[in-house]
Amino acid sequence: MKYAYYPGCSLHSTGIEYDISSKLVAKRMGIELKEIPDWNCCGASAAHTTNHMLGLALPARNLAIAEKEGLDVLAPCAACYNRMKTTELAVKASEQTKQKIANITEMDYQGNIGVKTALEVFVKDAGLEAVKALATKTLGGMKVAAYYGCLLVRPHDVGIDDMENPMLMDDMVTALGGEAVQWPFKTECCGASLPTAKGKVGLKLVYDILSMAQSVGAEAIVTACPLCFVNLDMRQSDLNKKVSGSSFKIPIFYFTELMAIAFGEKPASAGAGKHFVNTSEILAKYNLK
Amino acid sequence: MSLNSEALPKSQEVTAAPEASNQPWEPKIVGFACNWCTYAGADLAGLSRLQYPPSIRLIRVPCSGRTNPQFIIRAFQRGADGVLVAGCHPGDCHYSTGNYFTRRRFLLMQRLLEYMGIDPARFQARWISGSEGPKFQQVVTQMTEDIKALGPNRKMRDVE
Amino acid sequence: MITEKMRTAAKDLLEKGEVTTVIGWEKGTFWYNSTPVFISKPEEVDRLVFDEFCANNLAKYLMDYRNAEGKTAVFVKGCDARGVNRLVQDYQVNRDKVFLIGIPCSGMKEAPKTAEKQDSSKLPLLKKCQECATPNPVVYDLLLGDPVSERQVPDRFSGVEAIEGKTADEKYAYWQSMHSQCIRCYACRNACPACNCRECCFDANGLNWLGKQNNVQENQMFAMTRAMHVAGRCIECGECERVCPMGLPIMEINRKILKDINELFGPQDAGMSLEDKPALGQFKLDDPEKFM
Amino acid sequence: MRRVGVFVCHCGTNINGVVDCEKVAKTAAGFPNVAFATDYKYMCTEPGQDLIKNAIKEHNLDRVVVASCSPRMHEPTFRACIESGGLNPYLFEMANLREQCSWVHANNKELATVKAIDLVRKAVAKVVKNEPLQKSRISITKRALVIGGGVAGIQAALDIADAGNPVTIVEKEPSIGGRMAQIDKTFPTIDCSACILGPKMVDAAKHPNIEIISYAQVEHVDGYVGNFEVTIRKKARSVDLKKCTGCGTCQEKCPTKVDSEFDMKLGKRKAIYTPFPQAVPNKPVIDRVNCTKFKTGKCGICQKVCPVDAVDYEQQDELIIEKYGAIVVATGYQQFDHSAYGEYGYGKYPDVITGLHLERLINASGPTMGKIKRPSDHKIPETVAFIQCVGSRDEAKGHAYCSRTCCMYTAKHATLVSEKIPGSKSYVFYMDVRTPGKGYEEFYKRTTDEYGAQYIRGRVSKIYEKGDKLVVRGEDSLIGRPVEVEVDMVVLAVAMEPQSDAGELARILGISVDKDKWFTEAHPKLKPVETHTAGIFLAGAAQGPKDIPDSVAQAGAAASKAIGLLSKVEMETDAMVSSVDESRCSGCLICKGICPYKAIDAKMIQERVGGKMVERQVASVNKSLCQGCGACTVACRAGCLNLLGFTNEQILAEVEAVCL
Repeated sequence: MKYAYYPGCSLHSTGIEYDISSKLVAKRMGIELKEIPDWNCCGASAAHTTNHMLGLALPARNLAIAEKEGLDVLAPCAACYNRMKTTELAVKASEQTKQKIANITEMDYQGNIGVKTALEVFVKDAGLEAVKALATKTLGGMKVAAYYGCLLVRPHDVGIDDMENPMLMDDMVTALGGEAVQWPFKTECCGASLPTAKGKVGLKLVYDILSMAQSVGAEAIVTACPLCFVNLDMRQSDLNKKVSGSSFKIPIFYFTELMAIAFGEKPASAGAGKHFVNTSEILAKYNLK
Repeated sequence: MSLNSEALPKSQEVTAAPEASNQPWEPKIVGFACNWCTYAGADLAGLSRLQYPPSIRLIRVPCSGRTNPQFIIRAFQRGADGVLVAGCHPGDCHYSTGNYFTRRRFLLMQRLLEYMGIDPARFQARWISGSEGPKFQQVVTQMTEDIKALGPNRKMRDVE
Repeated sequence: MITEKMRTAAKDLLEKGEVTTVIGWEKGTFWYNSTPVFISKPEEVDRLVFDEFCANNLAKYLMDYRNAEGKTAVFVKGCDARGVNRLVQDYQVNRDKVFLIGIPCSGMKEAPKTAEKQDSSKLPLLKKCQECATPNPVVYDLLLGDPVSERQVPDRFSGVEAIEGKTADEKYAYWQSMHSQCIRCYACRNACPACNCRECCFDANGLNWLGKQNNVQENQMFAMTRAMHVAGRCIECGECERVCPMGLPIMEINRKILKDINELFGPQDAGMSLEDKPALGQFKLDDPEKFM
Repeated sequence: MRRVGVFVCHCGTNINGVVDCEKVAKTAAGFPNVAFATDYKYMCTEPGQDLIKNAIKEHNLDRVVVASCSPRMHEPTFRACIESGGLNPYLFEMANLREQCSWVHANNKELATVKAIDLVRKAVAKVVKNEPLQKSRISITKRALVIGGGVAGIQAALDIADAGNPVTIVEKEPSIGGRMAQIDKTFPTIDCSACILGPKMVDAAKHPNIEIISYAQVEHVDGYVGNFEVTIRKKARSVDLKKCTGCGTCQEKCPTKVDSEFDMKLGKRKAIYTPFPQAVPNKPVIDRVNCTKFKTGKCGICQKVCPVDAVDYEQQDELIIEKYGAIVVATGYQQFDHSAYGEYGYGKYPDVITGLHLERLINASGPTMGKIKRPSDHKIPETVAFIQCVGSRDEAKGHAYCSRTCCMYTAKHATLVSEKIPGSKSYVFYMDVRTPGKGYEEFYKRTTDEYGAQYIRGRVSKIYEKGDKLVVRGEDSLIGRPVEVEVDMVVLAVAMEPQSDAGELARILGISVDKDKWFTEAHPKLKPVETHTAGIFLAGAAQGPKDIPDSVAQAGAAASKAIGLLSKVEMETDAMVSSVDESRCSGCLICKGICPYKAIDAKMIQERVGGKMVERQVASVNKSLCQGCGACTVACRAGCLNLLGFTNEQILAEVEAVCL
């Protein structure tokens, strides 16, 4: 199996761990990834809020390039996926829109290929059996809270899992021998860019999620979105300073990291060494060194 | 033949007075109107004194679904310049489903007549409700105009 | 050899007394025609043949045996089988009283111009067979021989489209020239499995559906009315056209309506199964709306 | 040769002002079959009508044409006139010279006159083909069937029975009472439901004219208005109603406990049970699915303890076939299943309940003896959130329509909660508060002002469990801010929706359902309790969401329609109906499928063929069901179906006449 790989900005920077681990998992699963040549910004958050057509045109260009190769796109980043999927559906839905976009990008994306996100390819499509089969280590009952955020499940036709109670990552965790704790905040807002722009509001959102995770006894949180990851991982120390009585130390993982590690990769080489919140402790606890 | 038509004086003869000759040619349109909607609509047009060309002769049927395609062919044979079938709007049929059959039947009939070389303007089907006096007026006026433009119908006629 | 199988099957049925009559084909006056035959004695089964001249749709003969004692067996090609379905749907034939012996059919041949014997394989297929989409019986109790592969048939609506392309006056002139030839022998009606009324409205007196005189207008009236009457019920066996002594393109009218039905109300193939209702015997709330 | 009389009316100047009536009459006199023609100022007046009557005698006319106004106006008048003149009223036609000629062609007198003459010729041509018609009469079975024993069914049954007609109530459940029996108190008066329904149930049970068949269903309906033949399946009750005294010992002793449907599974019942203490009939049934005796063959305690040995494990379903003149459909509604709402926990949170659940929790004879305890831990909730429009006004997850009752019962619930739980707090999330009804708005006001229920305008986007609390998060759209409230229990005002088997019943009865599967009334405004099938009427929520007052009112209306029908010994049917020429009918029955009234059916006739008698199928029209639309006549290729009064011959004659 072969996909056109679209890392987007995050996976080449703040989300590098996601990039590394995704590639490892793909390799283990025998999935070939070919990075889209000369890819451009997916337009997430900025583009579609400024101009609707721009929001469609940017992803369309990337899809057009992939279409030349005749490959479906794999976009691990939830935001990239969401934008690209939106574009794919828009093009498939209306000949008119398709034309408009083509006129802007001067490349015609026909909608013959589509986009998938890592969670879809590695878990939904591959199937839990395949995941189990590849695992050489078990998570040994690690209590993990699966956190999906918004972009993977909303809006309805773009989402890849149940809007209110998604289970894909939970099932993956269970399949790898972890304990997926059930909690109500799977799809809460992580604050997106607000922690930077509007500290009070943004941090509160992060705080709510972390403390809910804590209250249900989660030892770690697993996510599938670089932005969620950054907010949950990077803001903990910040919160501990600002909010009296809070002392968060919850390791955050990309689901691909846990998969890679369970498949036998060294945590370090899977990217687990690059987190703000130290991961070695918990990994040690479940001897996943 | 039937109802030994020869015996009947023709309206032309009746109006054979000299002034009749300079009357412009008025097409003859046979209309089949359902009793509950279109016939009522036509009555309403009258009550509201809405004027339209004296071209149409309405034949009252309980439901547009009572109109047999053979009636239409017969009308053309006997010299009608146009035929209108009109009934309640879909969903309003007094007999709940009659006009749905009308719709199917005359969608086919319309296309068949066209296929046989009859100008589509000469056969029309319309939904005209009991409250649509103005629509009745407008339909008849329009149809009369269209048919005037085409001139008298010679196709399928067996009279004269 | 199908003919052999036919005879054994017929003999068997008659001897066992499962049926009282077998309807099939026998050799006609000339080598190039095979005509319907009705056999009730086992010793007569050798009259039965199946060759490339068994064009007659036998379905309709079943109507003559509605009140017969016991079952009637009939040999059915694809078109005959659809004919039987038509008659059963119209309650003209009781399925339990007929025994259908299916014969896959690779098409029947035109009669040659001259009477002397010649290689029949050289003869062209009948028009109705060239256009046939159901060479294999769609219903049978016993099947003789192996199903023939579906033939690649020319677009059955091409003829209709050709006429649709004409201007109104050209169309009218065309049909005038056709219908002026009609002698109103009603052969088309009599051969048609969909024309199964007890008394045709054109024969009923007093009703005056149709003038008795034979002029082009009345012929038109007849043609259009019959077309509307078989609308959505025509099984496309093409018998009407085949039996027309004047060679009128009757199927071009039936197919026109069929084409419109497909376009307007969705695909319909009458006689393929007993389930499908005729297009004019039903409606959908969301049928196309052109009359507003 | 007929002897037709033509009478041209001036209608003052209405017609004569434009149409040359005298000329019309003169010309008409020359038409074949016309024996007499005249014109007169006002044909509809006394002298005008006398003129017609006299002319009939003088010229011994056998047909009459009046050329005046629209037949929709005066056809009945003139039919009566010629009838008193000694002719069959159907030997009459009208030419519409006013509405469809003089009034619309005022500017062209000449052609108006030409048209008038055509119209008269048309009428003459038709009337010549008219035949005398007789109205037929059908007898009426003086008995009504009420399907559904809820408050609507009970009310309808009582009204019909009080009018002196025998009534049968068929109820699916073991007892009548329906939804209202589950409800604790009723808005806007807060009087106890049982106290007003109970007596009605007893009245119904005691009424000499009412027979209650509970634990039964209508299986098949034949026949037509006045003469329905209904097959009722009495499900095997396993208890002999004649012997059983309803002492209840069996229920006490039965070892098997099952979730009680009546208590919304909040409480238990036995395997042999009556749904609730006041049940009517107050005699138990055995739930064979859960009964140990039926599952394992062992047990049989109830039989042992029954003092009158009424318990009968061998009992079979029983089919009753009865004749009825009228049928009232009062099958009510069912609750929308809110598991469609993921944001409310897919129906998985035990303390997120529906209105009916709360009714049972409040009800003194309910599973909690009237103490409001939340299902999960039987803790008494101090804070309760109500969410309205769950499944209503929501096309994405539920129904497009408004369920009409929820605003009021939610207000009632909020009131009752604050009465029953001192110091409790209620939040109501709503889209709009709709209170159209006597005293409804006032009631709602009391709920907010006196009982302090806090109404928050906005949808709830999420409910989640936090410890033993439920967090309800929504938006207050009036201040445009998100709101979160922590509560102990959430009550959803779920939509009312048609019974899941409504479509099936509609098929059995031959009535129709709308896009939401509610039974369709014959006319949304003018025939709200009738159906398209004569003799079948609708009552209560089966026709659409209704509260108790509306259901009772509609039940009364349906009853009065039924009574009106049953009050006649026989009823007259229209003379202008379809008729079959059996000698020509080939029995293809394409007409059957087209008739909207199921008036056409197959019939076998005998005939002589080749010396022996054979049976042949033909179509036959039920004159009492036929409404005379004529759709069948067009479907009939052979033209052997004909619509009396609008026969093929008549219409063809009209076509001929106007085309000249």
